[in-house]
Amino acid sequence: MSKKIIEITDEGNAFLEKVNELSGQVVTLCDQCGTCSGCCPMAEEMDITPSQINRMVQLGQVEVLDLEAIWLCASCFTCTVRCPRGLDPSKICESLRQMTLRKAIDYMDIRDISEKEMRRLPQIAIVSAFRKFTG
Amino acid sequence: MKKIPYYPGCTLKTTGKNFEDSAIATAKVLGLKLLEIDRWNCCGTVTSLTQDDLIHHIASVRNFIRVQEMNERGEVDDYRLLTLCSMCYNTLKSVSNVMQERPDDLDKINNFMDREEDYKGGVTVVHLLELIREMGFDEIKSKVKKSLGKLKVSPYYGCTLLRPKEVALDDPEVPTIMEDLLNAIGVDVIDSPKKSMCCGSYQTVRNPKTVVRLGYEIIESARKRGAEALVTSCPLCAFNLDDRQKEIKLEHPDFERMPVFYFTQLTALAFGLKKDVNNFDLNFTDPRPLLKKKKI
Amino acid sequence: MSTKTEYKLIGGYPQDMRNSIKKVEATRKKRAGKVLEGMSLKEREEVLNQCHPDFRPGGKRKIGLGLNKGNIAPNEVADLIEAHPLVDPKKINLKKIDHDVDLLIIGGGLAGTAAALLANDGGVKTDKILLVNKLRHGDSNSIMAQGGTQVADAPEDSPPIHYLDAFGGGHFTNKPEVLKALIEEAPHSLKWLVDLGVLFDRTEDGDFVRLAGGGTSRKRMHACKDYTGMEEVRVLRDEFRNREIPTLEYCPVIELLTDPTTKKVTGAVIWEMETGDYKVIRAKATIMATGGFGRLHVRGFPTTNHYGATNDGVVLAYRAGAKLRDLDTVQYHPTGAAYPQQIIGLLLTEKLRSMGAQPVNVDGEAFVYPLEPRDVEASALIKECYVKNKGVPTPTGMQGVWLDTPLIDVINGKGTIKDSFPGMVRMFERFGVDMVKDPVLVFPTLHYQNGGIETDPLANSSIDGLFVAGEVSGGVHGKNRLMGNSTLDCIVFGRISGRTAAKYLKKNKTAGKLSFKHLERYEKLLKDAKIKTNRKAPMVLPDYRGKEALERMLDIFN
Amino acid sequence: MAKEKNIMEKIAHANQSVTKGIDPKDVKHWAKIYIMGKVYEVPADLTIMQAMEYAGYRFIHSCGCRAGFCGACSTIYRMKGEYKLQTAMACQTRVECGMYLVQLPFSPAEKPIYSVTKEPYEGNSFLKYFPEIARCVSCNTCTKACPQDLEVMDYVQAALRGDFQRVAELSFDCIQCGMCALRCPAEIVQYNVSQFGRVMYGRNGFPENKALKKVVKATEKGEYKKDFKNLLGLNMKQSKEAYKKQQATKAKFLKGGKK
Repeated sequence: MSKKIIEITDEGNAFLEKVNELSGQVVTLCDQCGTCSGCCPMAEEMDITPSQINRMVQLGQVEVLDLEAIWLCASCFTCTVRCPRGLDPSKICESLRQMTLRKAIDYMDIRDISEKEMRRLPQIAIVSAFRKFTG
Repeated sequence: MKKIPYYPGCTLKTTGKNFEDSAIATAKVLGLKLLEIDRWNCCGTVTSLTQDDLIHHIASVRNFIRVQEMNERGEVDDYRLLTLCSMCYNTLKSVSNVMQERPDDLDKINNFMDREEDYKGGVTVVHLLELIREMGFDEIKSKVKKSLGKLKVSPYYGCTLLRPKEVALDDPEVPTIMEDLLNAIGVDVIDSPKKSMCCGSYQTVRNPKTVVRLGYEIIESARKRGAEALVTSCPLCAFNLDDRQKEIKLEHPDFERMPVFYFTQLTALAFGLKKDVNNFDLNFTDPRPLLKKKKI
Repeated sequence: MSTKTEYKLIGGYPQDMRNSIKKVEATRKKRAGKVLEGMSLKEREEVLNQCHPDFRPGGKRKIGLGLNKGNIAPNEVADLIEAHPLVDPKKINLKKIDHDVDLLIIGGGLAGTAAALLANDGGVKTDKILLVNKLRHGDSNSIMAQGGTQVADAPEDSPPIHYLDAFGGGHFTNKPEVLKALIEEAPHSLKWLVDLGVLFDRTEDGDFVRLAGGGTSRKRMHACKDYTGMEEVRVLRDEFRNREIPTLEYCPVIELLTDPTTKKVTGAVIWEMETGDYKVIRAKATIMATGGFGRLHVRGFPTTNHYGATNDGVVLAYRAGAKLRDLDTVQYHPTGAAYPQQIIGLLLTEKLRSMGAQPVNVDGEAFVYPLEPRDVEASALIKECYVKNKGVPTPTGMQGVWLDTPLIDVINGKGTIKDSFPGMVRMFERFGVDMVKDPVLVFPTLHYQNGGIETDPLANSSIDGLFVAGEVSGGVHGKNRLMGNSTLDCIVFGRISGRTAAKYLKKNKTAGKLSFKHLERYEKLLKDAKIKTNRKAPMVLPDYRGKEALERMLDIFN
Repeated sequence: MAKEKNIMEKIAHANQSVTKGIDPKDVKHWAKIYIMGKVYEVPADLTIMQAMEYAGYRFIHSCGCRAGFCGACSTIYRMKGEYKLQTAMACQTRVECGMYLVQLPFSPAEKPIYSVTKEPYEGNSFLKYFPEIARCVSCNTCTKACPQDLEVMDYVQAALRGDFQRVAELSFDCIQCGMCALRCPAEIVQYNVSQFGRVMYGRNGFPENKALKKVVKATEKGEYKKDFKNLLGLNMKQSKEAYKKQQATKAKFLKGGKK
C-alpha cells in the first residue's frame, strides 16, 4: 500500500483556526495517544472516536461536522481530566457543534419527542438538551 | 441557625421535590437554614464551553446578583451560594470561576444587564456535600438516631460533581466525600468501579437508548459488588438511572429493579426525620420494600 | 418652523398649570376633611338644565324615517341613520359567495366571543361559524372594562335583589323580561367564566372578593384587579382559539344582506381593510355584537371607548328593518382624564372621590359636593369651566378642573393612594405625573350607549335571522346602566344569543337568498322623508388626521 | 338662551384635539419625530398614535382601544443619539424629539391547542405545550421589552418549574402585545405561555365557591321564580317603593371596609 499524502487546504486551515478560537484549545497539540477514546463512555456508539475527531480537525477536514460522534458527546469531561497533553476535547466537540448550530441548523426537533416522554422527562433534561442540540 | 443563600433549580421544584425536602430537613438538623434566593432563574445549564459565548453565563450571574443583594440586605450569613442539584452546582461554579478569571467578560455582562445592579464578583458556589464535610463527619455521626447498617449502598457520583478539575468538589479520580458521609451515617458502603462514569446526561432526550445501555452497566457493576441501592445527588442522574429502568427492563428482561436514593434521603432516614420529607412516591423504583426488608 | 420650540415640563405639567397647582396646594390644608354641602333638588335641576349635554337643547333630534320615526336620538346618531349605504348594490356581485356558514357573528368582544362558544356548545359546528372583527379579535369596549361584573352570589344577596337594583338604576325604563333574563343567567355565567379559568379577585381563603358599586344595595361586583374586561376577554378568546373557530380580523361589515321576499337577514358584505376588496358572506343566522358609539363624540365630548366604537351595528340593523330603542340617553362619566393629552377621556373611577379627592378650580377653590349623582356632578364640572370660567386650560386648549388626589393621603394617611389605586398611579407615572403629590385634571367623558337594537329575553331582534348581544342592544338597561352590568350584559346575552341561534339553526336549515332589497326600501324611505344628504354610513372608523395633512391629501390611485 | 347654547359649542371646540384632530393654530410646542425614517413636525403633547394621525396616517391596524388595554399598537423606537431599542404602546407614550419609530401591527405566534377543562393540573404541562421555554437563557430581554413593566423572564422561569400560581400572578397585567415574543432570542411566545398558566390556575387553583354553587342550584330549581313574578307584577309606583325600601337597607350591607 502506498502512503497517501494529505494536503491541508486553505479552507481546512481556516477551519482549524476557527475551532481553536471557539474552543480556546490548540488542537494541534493532540498527539493522538487515544486516552480520550479509551475512556469515552460514548465511544462505542460513535462513528469515529474522540481522538479521530481531533485528528480530522488537525487536518482541516470540515466533513467532521457531518458526523454523529460530535453530537453523542455528553460533555462528561472524562477525557478532559485524563488528557496527558492538558487539552479539553469536550470543548473541541462543543465548538464543532456550535459551528452547525450557529447556522440555525438544529440537531434536535423537540416535536419528535412524544407527548408521553415530554410529561415524563425532568426539566433539567429538556433544558440541557435544548442548550446542546439547538441554536 | 446559620442562614445561607440557597439555589434550588427547576427540577427540585417538580420531579426532584423529594431531594429538596429531604435536604432542607437534613440541613436544619445540622443548624443550617437554607434561604431560597428570591427571583432565582435557571442556572443556565449546561455550561457553555465556547470562549465567546457569554449569553449563557448571564443566567448564573443573575443568580449571583441575587446573593449579593441578600447579603447587602443582611438577610444571610454567608456569601456562598448553596446548591443541591449537581448540574446546577457544576454550571454555577463554572460561571463563578469564569467571572473571577475573566474580568473583561464580567464587565461585558454587567453592561448587558443594564437593569440589574452590577455583579461585583466573589460569590462562590458550594454543594451541600462540601458544607457537610466542612462541619466534619463526626458531627454527622453525633446526629444519627437510626441505624442503617444493614443497607448496602453504592455511591454514584456521575460527572458534574467531579469534572472538570476546576469545579470538582473532591479528587476527580478518587473521590471519597460520599463514602465518608455514608460511613458517618452508618451505611454499608459498597465501592463500584463505575461510580463516576457518565449516565448519558441530556442524551436521554434525543438518544434514550444510549442512556439505557449506560444505566444498565452502572447498575449491574454495582450489583456485582453487592450493592442493593445507588445514591446520587443529581436529579438527572436519578432520572436516567431510576426512571429509565423501565426501558432497561424491556431491553434486559432478567433485569431487577434497584432503588436510587438522593443522599439526603438517607441522612433524613438516619436522623430519624419525618417520613414525608423523603416523599418516596417520587422515587421511580420504590425503595420502601427494600427498607422494610432491612427493617428500617 | 423656527418658532416651534422644544417643550419643557415640570413634574409632568407645564409652567402655567404648575402655577395653578400652587394655588391648589395653598388651600389644601383648609379644605381637608371639609366638603361643600350637597345641592338641593332645585339646584340640581338648574345645573342639569344649564350644563348637562343630555338636557341642553340642540344636541338631539327626531329620527326622520323608519320604524323609530319620531323617536329622539343624538344628532350624531341620527346623522348616521339618515344616510345612504356605503355600498352601491350594482357594484357588488352576490353570486360569488366567499364564506358560506351557518352562523355569522359580527363583533369579537365579550358578547360575540361568548356567542360563538355557546353556539358551538349548542351544536353548531366550529367550521360553520364565522366571527368577523372590524379590528382584531378582542379589540373592543369589553377589554377596557375595569370595574367588575355584577353577580348576586353572596349569601346576603339574591337575583331578585339584583334585579330591583338594576331596575331602579335604569329609572324603571328597562324591559322587565329582558332584565330578568340578564339577572337570572348571571350566576351560571359567572360559574362558566370561573370554569374556563377567569381569575377573579379572591380573599386569602379562596372566596370571591365582592365590592359595592354605584347603585348596588349589596356587594356583588366581581373584579379582576382593574383589568376585569381584559381578563374575561383573554380567557374567552383563548377558549375560542382552542376550539379553532374561524375568525376574520380587520374585516368590518359594511352592509347586511336580506332575503328579498321574507326580509330575513341572510348574510353580510365585509370589507377587507388592508386590501380594500369586499367579500360576501352567506349565513343562516347572524348575531350582531358590534358594541357602542363613543367614537361619535356626541356633543363633542371625549370618550372612554375604543377606536371602532362607531355605532355600525345599529345603523346596519335599522336599514335591514330592526327596531331600536332608548337611543336618546347617553352615559357621561363626570371624571374622565383631561390631562395629559395622551389619556384624555380615560376613566378616573368614582372611588377617588369617595375616598376624599375633591374637585377644585383653577384658583384652588372647592366648588361642588364631590359625590353628587353622576349627571349632576358632570354638569357642575362643565359649569365651572364654561360658565364661571374657572377651568384650568391645557396646552391643547381643553378645559378641566383639578381632582385633588393628594387629599386622599392627607385624610386617610400616607400610602393610601398607592395601596388603593396602584394601576392608576402607574398610568399617570408613565406620563410623568405623580398623582400622590399632584392633583390630576378631569372633565366629563362619553362612556356608554344605553340603548340600541331592541332585544327580547332570548336575544331576538325584531327581524328574522338577526340576534343581538351586548352594548349594541337596547332594552336591558333602559335609560341608564349600572356599573358592573355591562360586562354581565355582554357575557349573558352573548351566551343567550349563541344558544338561541343554535336552536334557530336546527329549525332553519336552508340558506336564504342574498339581496340588497332592504336598501331599495331604505332609499325610498329617505326620499319619502325628504332627507337630502350626501352622508354615507356606517362610519367604520373615526378620522383624526391632522388638518395640514388632509388639505394636501391626493388620492392618485382612484 | 343664546349664551347657554354656546356652552356645548365651546366644549366641542375645546375638545376637538381629541375628537376631530388637533388644529396647528392651537399648538404651542412641537416635536420632530421620524416615522419609518421620514421626518415630521408634530405637536409635542401627543401620544405616538395621535402624532401619527396628525401627520396624516389613518389607522387601519395598530390601533385598538387607545387606552392601554388591547395591545394593538406595539411600537419600537430609538432616540436619536442613543443605542437602546425601546418598545412602547403608541397610545400610552408621549412623542419626544428625535424618536425614530415604526409600528409592529402583528406578531406571528404559534398557539398550541389544549382543553382547559380536560388538561391535568400538572407542572410539566407547560413543557408539553411550550417545550421552547427550556431554551430560556434568562437574558431578560423580554422583561426589558415589556411595555407593561412585567417581569416576563421570571414568569417564563416559573413556567419552567411548573409554578402556575407564580406565572398567573406575574403575568396578570399582560396585554398580549407580542413585544416579548418578537424580541426573545429563544423564540418563546411568552404571552401564550402565561395565558395557559393563568387559565389553568384560574380553573384549578381555588376551591369551588360554595355561595356561587348554591345560587346556581337555586336558579336551576326555580327558587327565585316566585320573587321575580312578584317583582314583574308591580306597577310603577309599587316598583319605586320597593326600590326605595331596598336601597334603604344598603348601609347595613355595604359596611365593613372597601373590600
